Amino acid sequence: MGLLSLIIWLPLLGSALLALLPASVERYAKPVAVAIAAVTLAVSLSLLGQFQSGTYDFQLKENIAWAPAAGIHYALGLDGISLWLVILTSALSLVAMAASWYVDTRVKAMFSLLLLLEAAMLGAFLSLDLILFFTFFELTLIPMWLMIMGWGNAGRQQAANKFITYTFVGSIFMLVGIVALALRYRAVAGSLSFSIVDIQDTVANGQLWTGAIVAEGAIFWTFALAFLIKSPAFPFHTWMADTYAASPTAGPILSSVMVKMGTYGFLRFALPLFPDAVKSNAPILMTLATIGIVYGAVVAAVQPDMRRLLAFSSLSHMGFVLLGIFSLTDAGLVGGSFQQISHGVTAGGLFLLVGWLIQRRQTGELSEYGGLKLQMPHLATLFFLLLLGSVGLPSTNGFVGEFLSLLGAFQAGYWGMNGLSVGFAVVAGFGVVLAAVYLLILFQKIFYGKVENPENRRLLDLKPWEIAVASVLVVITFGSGLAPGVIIRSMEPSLQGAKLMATNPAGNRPSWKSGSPSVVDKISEPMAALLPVSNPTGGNQ
Amino acid sequence: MNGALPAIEITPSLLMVVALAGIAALAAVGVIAFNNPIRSALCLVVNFFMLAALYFTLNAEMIGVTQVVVYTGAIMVLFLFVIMLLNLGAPIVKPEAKEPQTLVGLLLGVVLFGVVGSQLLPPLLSVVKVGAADNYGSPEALGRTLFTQYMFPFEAVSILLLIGVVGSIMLAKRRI
Amino acid sequence: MNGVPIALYLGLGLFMFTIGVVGVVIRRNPIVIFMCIELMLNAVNLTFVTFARYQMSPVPAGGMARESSMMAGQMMVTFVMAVAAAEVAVGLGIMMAIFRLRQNIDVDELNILRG
Amino acid sequence: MESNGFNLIWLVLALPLLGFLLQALAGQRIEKAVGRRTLGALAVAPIALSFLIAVFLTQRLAGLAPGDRNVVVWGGEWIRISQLNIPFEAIVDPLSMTMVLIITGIGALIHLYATGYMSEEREYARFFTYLNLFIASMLILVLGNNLVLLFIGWEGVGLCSYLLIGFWYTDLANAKAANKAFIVNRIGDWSLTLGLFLIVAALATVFPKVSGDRILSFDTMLPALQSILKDNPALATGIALLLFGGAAGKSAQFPLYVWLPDAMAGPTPVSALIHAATMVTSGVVLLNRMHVVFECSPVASAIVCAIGAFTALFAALIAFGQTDIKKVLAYSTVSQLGFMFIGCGAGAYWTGMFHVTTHAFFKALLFLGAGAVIHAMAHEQDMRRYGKLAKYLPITFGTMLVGALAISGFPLMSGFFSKEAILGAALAGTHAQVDGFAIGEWAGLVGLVVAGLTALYMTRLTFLTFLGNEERWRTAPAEIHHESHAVAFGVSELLDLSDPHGFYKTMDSQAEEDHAHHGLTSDHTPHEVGPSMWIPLVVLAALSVFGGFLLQSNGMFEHWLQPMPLPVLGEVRTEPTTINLTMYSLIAAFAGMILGAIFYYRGLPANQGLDETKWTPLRLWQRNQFGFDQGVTTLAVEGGGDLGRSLWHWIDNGVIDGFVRGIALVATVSGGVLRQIQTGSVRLYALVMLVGVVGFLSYFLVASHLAIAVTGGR
Amino acid sequence: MFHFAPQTPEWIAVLPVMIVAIGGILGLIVEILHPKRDNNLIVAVSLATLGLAAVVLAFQVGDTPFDTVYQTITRDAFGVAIQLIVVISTALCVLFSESYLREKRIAHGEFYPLILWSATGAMIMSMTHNLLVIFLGLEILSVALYVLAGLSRNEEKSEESAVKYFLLGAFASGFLLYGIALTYGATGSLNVDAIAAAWRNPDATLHTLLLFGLGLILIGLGFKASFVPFHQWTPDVYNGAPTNVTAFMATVSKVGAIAALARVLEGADHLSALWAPVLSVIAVLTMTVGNVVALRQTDVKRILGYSSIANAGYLLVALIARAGHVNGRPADEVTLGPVVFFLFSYCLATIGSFAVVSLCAKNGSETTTRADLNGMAKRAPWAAAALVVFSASMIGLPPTAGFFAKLFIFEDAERSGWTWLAVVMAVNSAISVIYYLSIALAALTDEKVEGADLALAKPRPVSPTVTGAYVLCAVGVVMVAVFFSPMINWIGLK
Repeated sequence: MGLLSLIIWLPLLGSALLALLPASVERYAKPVAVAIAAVTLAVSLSLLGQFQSGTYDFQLKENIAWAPAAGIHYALGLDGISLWLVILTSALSLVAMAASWYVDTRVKAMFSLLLLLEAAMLGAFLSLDLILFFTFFELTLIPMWLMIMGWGNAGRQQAANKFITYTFVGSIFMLVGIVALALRYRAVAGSLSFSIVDIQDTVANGQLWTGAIVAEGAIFWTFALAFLIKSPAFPFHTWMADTYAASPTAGPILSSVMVKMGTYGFLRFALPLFPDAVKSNAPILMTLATIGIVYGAVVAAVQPDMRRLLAFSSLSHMGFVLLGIFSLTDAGLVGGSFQQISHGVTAGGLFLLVGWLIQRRQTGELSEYGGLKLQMPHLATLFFLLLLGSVGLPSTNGFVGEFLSLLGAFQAGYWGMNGLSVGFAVVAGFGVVLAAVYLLILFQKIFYGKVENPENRRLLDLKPWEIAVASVLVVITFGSGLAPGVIIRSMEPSLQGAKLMATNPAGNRPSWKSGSPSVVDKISEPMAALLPVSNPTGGNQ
Repeated sequence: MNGALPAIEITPSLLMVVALAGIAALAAVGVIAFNNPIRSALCLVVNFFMLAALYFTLNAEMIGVTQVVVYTGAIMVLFLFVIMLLNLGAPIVKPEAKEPQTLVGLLLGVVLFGVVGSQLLPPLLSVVKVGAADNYGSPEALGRTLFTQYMFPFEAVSILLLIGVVGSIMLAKRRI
Repeated sequence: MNGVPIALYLGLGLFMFTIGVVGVVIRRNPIVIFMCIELMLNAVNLTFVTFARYQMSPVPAGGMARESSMMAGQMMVTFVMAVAAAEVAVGLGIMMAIFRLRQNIDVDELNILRG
Repeated sequence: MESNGFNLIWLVLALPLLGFLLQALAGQRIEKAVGRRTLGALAVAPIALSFLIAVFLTQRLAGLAPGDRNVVVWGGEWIRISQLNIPFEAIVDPLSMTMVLIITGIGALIHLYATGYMSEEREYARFFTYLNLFIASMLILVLGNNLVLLFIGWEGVGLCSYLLIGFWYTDLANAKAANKAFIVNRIGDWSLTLGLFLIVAALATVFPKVSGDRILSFDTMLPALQSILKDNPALATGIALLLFGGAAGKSAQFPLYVWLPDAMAGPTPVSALIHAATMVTSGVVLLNRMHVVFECSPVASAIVCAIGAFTALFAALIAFGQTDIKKVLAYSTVSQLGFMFIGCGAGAYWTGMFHVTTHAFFKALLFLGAGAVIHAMAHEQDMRRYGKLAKYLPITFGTMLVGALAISGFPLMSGFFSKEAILGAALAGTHAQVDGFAIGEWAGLVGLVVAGLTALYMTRLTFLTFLGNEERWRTAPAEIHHESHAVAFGVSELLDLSDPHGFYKTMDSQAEEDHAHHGLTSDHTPHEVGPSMWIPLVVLAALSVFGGFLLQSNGMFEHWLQPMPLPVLGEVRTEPTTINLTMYSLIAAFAGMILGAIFYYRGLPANQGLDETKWTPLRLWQRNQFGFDQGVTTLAVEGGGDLGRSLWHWIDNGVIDGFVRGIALVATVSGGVLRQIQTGSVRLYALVMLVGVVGFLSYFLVASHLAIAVTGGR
Repeated sequence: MFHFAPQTPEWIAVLPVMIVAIGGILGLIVEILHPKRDNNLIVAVSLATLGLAAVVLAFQVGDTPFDTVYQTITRDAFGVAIQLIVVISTALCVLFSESYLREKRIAHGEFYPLILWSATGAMIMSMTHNLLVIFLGLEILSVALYVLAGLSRNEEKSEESAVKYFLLGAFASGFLLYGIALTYGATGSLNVDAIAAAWRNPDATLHTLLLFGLGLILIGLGFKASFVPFHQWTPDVYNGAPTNVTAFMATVSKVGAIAALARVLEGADHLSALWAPVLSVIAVLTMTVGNVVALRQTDVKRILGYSSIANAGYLLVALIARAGHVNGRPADEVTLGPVVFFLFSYCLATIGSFAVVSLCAKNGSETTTRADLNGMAKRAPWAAAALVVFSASMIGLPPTAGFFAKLFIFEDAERSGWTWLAVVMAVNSAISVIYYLSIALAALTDEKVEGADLALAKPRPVSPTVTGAYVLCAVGVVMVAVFFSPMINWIGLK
């Protein structure tokens, strides 16, 4: 079993182990789960040592024929795009466990589900086979639903059903698209295959989509719909706020990883597999992203519940990811991918702190709070520091992602859709302003003012271990903001590969299977991406 | 074959068949027309008898005999027995005549008859030649066939009859 | 019997079949409906025997093909009769059972199960 | 450039950062262990040390040939993608070192002052944490060798400003003022970011094959921009205006000035340091840094000039209507910042910096003086409750008088020289123009008027506070706000609840004192402040008197800053040819002072008293900033809130979920319709089957005819 | 005359059927000998004979196909596969029946012989090209089911479902018979293989006869398979019949009908240009009506009834796609593999679902609305988990058998030029998500506290046989997917 399998199966088997544990040893459930998750994290981190940057090819590949007759493989692989998501997932799973530490009921089940979710998400990030990916993609739903139903707050049933219906219906369309894609592949290659390595090879040499513009667009949209709902992007986001508000503490934390499966899906599948559709639909998706950024921010500012507020903030922040990705520029892709990670850390951290607070006070209504800074100074400080990451203050990770995404969006104007994308950058940039608005309102409503509510006067500050956990996230927030190179260096070649797969003309696209002798060398000249391709001399006038 | 109707030679046998068929058809109509189930059943008996006679005109003696024995002798008796047992002799159900369903049903019946009949009957009016040997309906022929070519169906039908027996016992027995 | 067009038998069969179908659709007494079904079966039987007798269809030459063909229709009738017997046994049993439960067998009132 | 010997610049930056970390992580413990004085000393020391190092470095820089005074010090890698390398680098040049000196020098003084001013406050350590962080951020802002690094400092100072304005966060008004400051600044930052993007895009047109290393670093970027923009004034205008948008946000120019007056909610040392001396001038620094762009665009320069002039006038008029001593100074700051932009817009960038420097001296002085007054008057800030304070606060009075004279343009004091230089450049300049219409000259004329107004409202302030004939707080004491101590009402019952995880307090030890000021009472006797507070006042007063003269002599400051890299324009004259500037500005200054003295020598006029019903509508309007701030804020806060709520309700719950519900409804309704035939009736089922049969057979009837017709009956 | 040459039948071909039939007889004997005892011995006998039949069938996999018993019996890969499915499905139904019947207080020993004999009907339908044998098989299957539907004799809905099923079933048999008669008239034979020859004869009257005959046969079999508009009995009967009978009805009966349909259509392949269009319309109607109406249902058995209608539509797509000879696909490429595979996955998931639903029976009564499933996760966590797996399979999610089944049908349809039908099927699958999901989620939802009968809500021990049934089904659904390729190769249909 390879390292990647280990990463997936460790939590999966751990989950089964916990589920099968007799009720009499329930008290060991938490430590056992944490130990498993910690080992998983350690293994994930060990990937950093194994990882070779400088290539867009998959590494540590595993491939077992699962159903050869149907062209389905148990195929795993790691590249710069997934590397950090894997680490993020395993790290945030531990954070989610920290957030669930105060769960008293059905502890075993809760932590078993947490591990299951972790395994599913890791699997989704590591799959190189569409069916395998879809399996893991869907596998996240039931545990999440169960967590909401079993440990959620008021309105959980409606929220849980909304969550599962929206995300599920979306992904069903993707499944249809996956099958259609495989059938299309069979038509040109002669046998079924769901391996993206196989399929992308025929895309790269132009076999697959030549003369099938409509099919490409249609299949692209089935994927896009699923990913847009997952990410979520405007107008597919309405499940999110309800879900977050009704979830138990761990829900939103893991959910903030889960939403990455949407944007990751675009990077991993949409760009390499549907290049022409991606290019022609990029303005639409960028529009949705931009609307989402501003809309999410505006609506977040008026939310009466802190989890809802952060949910809409996620809508806004994930918009930057989408914007960056579909700018199809190096800066945008790096920015979008970086923003994935940084949103995971900051949003995860904020949800963690909010979760602890809610566990103490049993409510997320902002009107119930106020003046807590005096009462819980450590919480306030940690909250504020993470919030800075979310605001996108330079020197935090949030800035790097948003800045590069916006830069990419701006640059995209030099690539075939003048003006429009500048508009995206301008409007989306305003989202950064609005981020300050709603987040400062959030902070003000919780922490500033006097302690009016007697319930709040009882509260003690965070415990030392809680401070330690949150501090780690704070350190990551600022550390990766000040030294983003560590992350960017390893993800960039893969992103460049994805970009070229999407933007180069057929026949000149890199391929995971047969490589690309010429194109990558040419492009690695640093300024090339800034070049106005369509209009070599004109500025933006 | 779609030209004018071919001239049909009027023979006594034809007249006899027409008469039998006419009675059978009338009896069939009677089955659905009478409100009283007993009358329906009796019409059905008449119809079955006429059919038996028609089988004889087709030289299918064994079938004709079986028809009388099985249908008229067993099945219809069973029907009448049940009708009596359940005391359904009187027309307990409301008459259906005025319901739209009746109208639609009749209409569809006409259409069905029209669709199939219009295609089948006119071209076949001229076919009078019989292709089968005259003794094809003899008990011997049937017996030989049944125990060679149709031995598997013959075995299989035993399961069916077993089901019939066990099933009716189950439905009728007192222990619940 | 020579001289009788096949259409006469087939026409009677079709007519009886149609009457049976119509009866099933328009009658509410399940016993009568069942009798109509028997009417349909008998129409079918008549049709089988008629086809067996007239042998309109071409059959592969040689061997016992023609004989097989003329027996097939009669065999079918035989088995239909057997099946009808079994069906009657079971069908009437079912009707007795529901009558015992409801004292009423108007099929239009059998509508607990709907929607 | 060789960075030899300039690596010390990192120490300048590191010291405040270390101070910050020390205060943040160990401040409270130190305070408990060794007391506030030591903690205060630990806060001041890094800044002072930084200042000393900065002096040393400045000397070394001055020792270089003028053309070499442009040293880049490599720090490390930051953001690097294949097309873009944005490293940590410091630029050491006259501009940055000037600012470093101001920041650390004035900063150290204000830190010192704050040790006294804040001595009675809770959370002493937190205050100095923020303050040290501010110094560090500000240093990053001025030292950063590229716009993105500058942006770290840019937002960093905004953050510190936010934290310090909201320092007394238990009062929600302060928190809201802090929010406003941050958000309005962010609007400016938005513009700055877009300007940056536009620069990157513009650079892409000239760096097709060149290595993308450090293209955003000033030493690489500015020459490149110069070569691009020289021939492309429209692009230059675009970039310039976007950058100016950023500058206007930070430097409180119309219409983004609205945050600055509210920012006075912070402790007074903060107002002095951040909202007068340093942070608010970073817009001017930005313009100086990016002067190439502005020099390529007369139109943008004209707009800068015009906005500067308008802001100067507008704010001066408002300042005249204020009763809160800090608000007067705040609007005065806005107004003076307008002056600086007039200078920059006119193309004489060094004049802007000159005014930045002198303004740092006297405005810091004025704020600190005001702080001393407020400190002495039990946190009362309303000038209508002051009067005759000179008697009680002689040092404060003396130093503030110096400051007032300096800002009013009293001859030979620092403000006189810098203002002179700006107005001279404006009136003489031909750079800022649109279609040959020289906006600079008009701006200069407005500047003269504003100079008069400045003198007027400063005189008003001085008279109302220190002079006059009555001690007005004795007749009109402030309303005392009884802080409602949210004592543990009902809390003890709550404490009985089960607490398996140890979330809650166990004993009733939580009735903590909120921060409460003691109101100003009629028997209050003001006392002069202690040495830690008056020493900075005296130093600054000295600088205010002599600083301008010293820097001006022999054109020292001009020569220090003028050979900024890459001048596009030729030499910019600062002596108008048409009028005798000195005479006019003296007339303006003295007219203002004399008028002020006439109006206010007797004290508070009745129509400006506490009873605001007696105010003239014009004055009320003036005081309310001509309704602008209120209008904008109302629009933004309420309009934004309404927008958000209606979007939420209409789009989220209405349109999107409605759409989904609609689809579900269509499906279930059609399901329901189909269910109608599922009546449970056997006869109906049979009928439906019959329909199917008939349909099926009819199809075969038609199809067979068609098939036979087509195939001829295969 | 009429001395037909004697043949030595290869009885091995009908051995599985005989074993199962004899198993029923043995069960009957046991019941007669010990009428008042519990039925464990009968269950054991039934399972043993079914197991034996399965073993025999397993040994027949991969043999060369042949006809025997005077061409009334055909032994080929398809027939063996279908019989295996029937035997396995019946065994699974038997497995969870006893506990359910006892809970419902209708534990008659005769149930087992009847269900075994009924299964032989389905097996017979799959192993012949002879219309007479098909008809007999159908009647054997049906007559037993009429009885079984009315098994719960004190329940009105059970009796009502029996009456409905019987009347409509016999009605449909009439059409089937008339169709056979007309086909016989046209071909002179009861063998479906004769249809091709008759179609080559240029006599237009015979063509018409043939077409009508074929049409009526399709109607008769379509009734059993629940095609729209011959589907209306399905939800009512499924709802009223005892749950284990419903499970059997939904699976074995449909398997038999589809197998016979496949045989008939195979014989009528040369006419496919005529029947494929109309069947495609029926397929669309069937899928759509089934799925759309299911959305409005609250009773789980009804939902599964409509689901079985929809699945019949999917199967019809597979059958239509097989009419691919006309589209120039090589004949050896066109197998009944997708049909078989779909049937198998459908049977496993359906029986499993009904086994879980059968847990709703309490003390002689049974309500099966979605709300009745609430709390399943607590009472019987494995049942809830299994139901999730079944729902996933019915929806067609990987990695379950259902996904592969649908994938095969899509592929076949696309290759045969029926892409639009595949698209309709995909859309329908997407619609079906909603109600399958609602079932799965209902089982995972906790009971509502208010109004819940706490005594009943207490966990009751679930009989190990029931658990065995649904766990086997669930494992099967997953294992079929995991060992998909070896299985396909073994059965030899792809």
